[in-house]
Amino acid sequence: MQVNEKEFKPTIVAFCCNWCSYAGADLAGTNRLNYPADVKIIRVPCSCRVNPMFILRAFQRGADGVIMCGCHPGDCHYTTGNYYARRRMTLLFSMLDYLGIERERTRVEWVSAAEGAKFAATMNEFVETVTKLGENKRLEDLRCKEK
Amino acid sequence: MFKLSLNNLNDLFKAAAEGGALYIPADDGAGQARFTRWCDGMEMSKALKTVKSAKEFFFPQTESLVDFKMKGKEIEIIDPRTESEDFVVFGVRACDARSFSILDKVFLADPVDTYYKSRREHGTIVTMACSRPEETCFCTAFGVDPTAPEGDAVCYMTEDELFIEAKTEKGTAFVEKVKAVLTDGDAAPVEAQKAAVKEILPKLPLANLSTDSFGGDKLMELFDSPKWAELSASCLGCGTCTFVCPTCQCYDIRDFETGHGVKRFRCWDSCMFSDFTKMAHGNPRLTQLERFRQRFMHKLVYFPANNDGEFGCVGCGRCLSKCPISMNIVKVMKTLEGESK
Amino acid sequence: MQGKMIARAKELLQNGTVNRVIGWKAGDFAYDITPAVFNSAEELDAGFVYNDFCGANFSKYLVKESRKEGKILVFLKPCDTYSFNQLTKEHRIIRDNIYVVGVPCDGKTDGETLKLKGITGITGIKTEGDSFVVDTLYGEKTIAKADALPERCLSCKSKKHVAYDELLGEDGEVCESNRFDMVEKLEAMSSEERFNFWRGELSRCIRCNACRNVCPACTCERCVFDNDNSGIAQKAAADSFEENMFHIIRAFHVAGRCTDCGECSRVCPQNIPLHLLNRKFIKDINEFYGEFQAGEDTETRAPLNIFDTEDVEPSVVYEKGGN
Amino acid sequence: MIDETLIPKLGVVTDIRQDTPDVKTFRVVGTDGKKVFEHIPGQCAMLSIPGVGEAMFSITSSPTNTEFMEFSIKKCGCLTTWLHAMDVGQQITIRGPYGNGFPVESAFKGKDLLFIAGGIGLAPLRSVINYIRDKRDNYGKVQIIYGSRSMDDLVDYKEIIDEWMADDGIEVNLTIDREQEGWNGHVGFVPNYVKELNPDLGKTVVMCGPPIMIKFTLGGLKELGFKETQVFTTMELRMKCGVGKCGRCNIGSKYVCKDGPVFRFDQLSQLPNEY
Repeated sequence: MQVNEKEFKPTIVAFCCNWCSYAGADLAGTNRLNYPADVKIIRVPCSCRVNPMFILRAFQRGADGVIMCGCHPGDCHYTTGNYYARRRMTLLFSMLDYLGIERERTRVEWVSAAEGAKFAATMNEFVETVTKLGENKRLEDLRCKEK
Repeated sequence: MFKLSLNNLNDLFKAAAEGGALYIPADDGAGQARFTRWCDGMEMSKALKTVKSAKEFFFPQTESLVDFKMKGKEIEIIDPRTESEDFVVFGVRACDARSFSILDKVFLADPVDTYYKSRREHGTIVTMACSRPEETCFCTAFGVDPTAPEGDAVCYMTEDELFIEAKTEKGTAFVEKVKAVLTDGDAAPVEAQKAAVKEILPKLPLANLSTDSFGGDKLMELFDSPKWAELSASCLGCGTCTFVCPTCQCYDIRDFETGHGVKRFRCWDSCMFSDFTKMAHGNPRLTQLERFRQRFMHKLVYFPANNDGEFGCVGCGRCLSKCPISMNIVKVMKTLEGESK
Repeated sequence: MQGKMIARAKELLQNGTVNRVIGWKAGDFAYDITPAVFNSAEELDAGFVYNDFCGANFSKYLVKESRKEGKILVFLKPCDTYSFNQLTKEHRIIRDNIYVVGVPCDGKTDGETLKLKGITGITGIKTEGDSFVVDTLYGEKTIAKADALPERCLSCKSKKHVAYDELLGEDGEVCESNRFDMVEKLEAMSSEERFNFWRGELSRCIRCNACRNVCPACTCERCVFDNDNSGIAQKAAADSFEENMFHIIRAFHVAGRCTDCGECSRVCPQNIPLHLLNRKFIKDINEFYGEFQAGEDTETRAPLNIFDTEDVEPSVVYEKGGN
Repeated sequence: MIDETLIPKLGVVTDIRQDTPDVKTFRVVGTDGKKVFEHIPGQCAMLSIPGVGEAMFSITSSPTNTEFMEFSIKKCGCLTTWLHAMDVGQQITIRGPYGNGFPVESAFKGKDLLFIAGGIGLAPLRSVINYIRDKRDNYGKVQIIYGSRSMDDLVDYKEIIDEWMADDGIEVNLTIDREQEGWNGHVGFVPNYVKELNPDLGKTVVMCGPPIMIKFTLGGLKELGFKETQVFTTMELRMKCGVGKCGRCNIGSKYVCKDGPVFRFDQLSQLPNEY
């Protein structure tokens, strides 16, 4: 597959919790705030639902960056879900970094239902960061890439 | 017979790698030997054996069988194979060399496995006689002579020289190819070395291992032995023995959905794994006892039953070194000795 | 020690405290020792050994054994007792059906470690003071015990038994361990160096599942990697991604529960330093959420089962130095 | 003739018939509208939907059918569920034929035959029964004893009533496990029914059904005086390759895919009871 450096557009997977971040994304939409179409949102009931396997699978299937968004700590719809998620993702991202996967490819951001602007800004910034990094090579599955 | 000074081994490799791939046993990052594609300057490992056997050259751990593209109700079938290059595997020991003839009996039996056959045709096997057998070796119990391996060409290594002798057409072609770096050799040092190793062989701790209690005709007595329970009791159910074994050839066929098609691949499987025989409606081998028994019965009874008495083990001793709980075919054979009349 | 253990096991069998003993059984060579259950004094006399090669951790066998009839006697080395506690805490073993005798340990080696040191053709081993005298087919070799020990024993974390019904010999202390040295060294490398390091190590994986099957923390009734729908059930890694995924997920699943017993690295036929993955999690947990040693007791909740509202944010990963 | 054993051919499903609540019969032809390959009764084929799975199924149509092949498949796992959900026109992959098949041209020739089947166990026998019906002169009397859980679970019920029962020299005995409204036939388990019917000892028996039925029916037949050498059955175990190489479908030293699936009971009794 030929990838033209100049035109590289990353694929971003964003796991968004149903109650805050997904609503935040919605708000960004209704407010006509721009963020790249390369961001694929996957709605989850709670950030706590995000299994480390989901993150890895996203990379396997061609994601160049994975971001998880949830309610702000303390505001979880299920009271404590995002606290657990926070510990998990901290450890997982640290491990990915330890294995030499570029740490900028993974990210957690807390976005409330009222923060449409933050959602758009976060995505813009994340896409920019990942674009600079280029294609995900270190955690790719070649079988999913060849056409 | 030709020879070459060990100092010039790199020249030999350089000549052998001309126009194709050459694989030699080399030490990896963890200090263990494995067959590695040679590049200039790579040194041959001094270890007796590689961690994994050489079977993967002909029967790789995973290989693509067929690709599918799906479109609505339609399926397109694509043969993914491309012409493979010729290659040489250098430094194969006698036990591994024998394992190829065992694998041949499975894969080249009708209907021929064309994937395996093509690799067999492309590969030249240059074997290396053993000069320092280890305590885990018991190839002689299965009729392998470590001083005279099979193979397309055979090498013998003395203190400072390497002797090489072609045995087959492919072997002759190999020797022709590297002839420029060789000089004529005399068989005497080789014979002297063979004799020295033959002195060591009877002193090996497993030299007296007997296969008399096993074979295709002992099926039911061995199968029903109550001793399988204690033998399998601490088995972890991992696949280490299977995956390091030169003769284990069971495989699985699986599909991988890539997002733009399906890749059907074949990969090594192990009868020690719990899902090996699992079906939608149940599993005929429910506990580790049955799975454990299957592996050893296959090598010592079922295989000889189907192959004129030839056993499915070559005595390389890899499972002895590598089993996490040190349970292995030798312990099984010793325990079951005398179970069959 | 072996004599004392056999004598004590016989007493406990005799007086009915236990009806069987799980222990180490001698093999064909000095080092190929197999875990086995002994049912009688005769069986103990015939095969029970305890020497420098008895590395196997029996805790996991107790998951099944403690569900059988009667009480079982188990000999546990200090590091094994941590796994034992962890399993007790997780209700994976039935504590009442087990009688634990703690035995001292000065580090256990194995045949493979000796072979890596260049000692091959081993026919017999004697211990003389701080050295092993190894008979080989090619003459006698001497190696200092300290040189013959695997990494997990060289960086022993504790010689103290944290669970037992009785002790044979003296109990030790928690050790000053340098076990995070290598993790720190890796952390100090560049991202690319780390990537290359791990690719080199993990690419050797043959997916034999020995690490998972031996691990006392891996006691799921059904492993996620045995799920056909995962697409990678129990089978060879068909792509480098799958090698990575298996080990990341496995290490993650035991994070906060791994006691660092080192069995995974011991059994790996490809000598992959798997303990470095587990130790990274242990080190991170210590740094982010306070010192924690899994298996130290049977009450404390695992770090991934609790939280603190003031926990560090995941961005801590980018904030630390290096690249 | 098999050239590339592991690379399948394409088949198209041209008809799907709902036989019972959980059994459907699929009609398959090649993309050229002809049969994909020829087979003998009792042989099997590997059917697959790429990405879902591949499994061995017995070919239930008779080789005398020159137009298509049929497979009666019970819904019980991943692949079969998928097959049950698909529509006519779907392409599938198919490879085979595998196995030894029934000795229709040797041991069965000129014999009186007794077929005993339970549930979906009729599927592999249907191929033989129809083969014999088409070559009626080569065989003696035919008796079929077939039982299922209920009336609705009798596979091929229509064909049995309309065609088999109408044939001369074919005696069909049906039974269901429990009383059911609208059922006037026999009620009871197959093993007992066989004993009640007390078939002639000269008959060659072909049996297929769930393991528990096989076990008790075989016992019953022996009590009646049948010898193991008279009784044939067809087996099924987990298979991947179909050609005796992948190593999982063995019973002792015999591979079900290659040495079977048809075995005579005296052959099976020489093998471990691991199935």
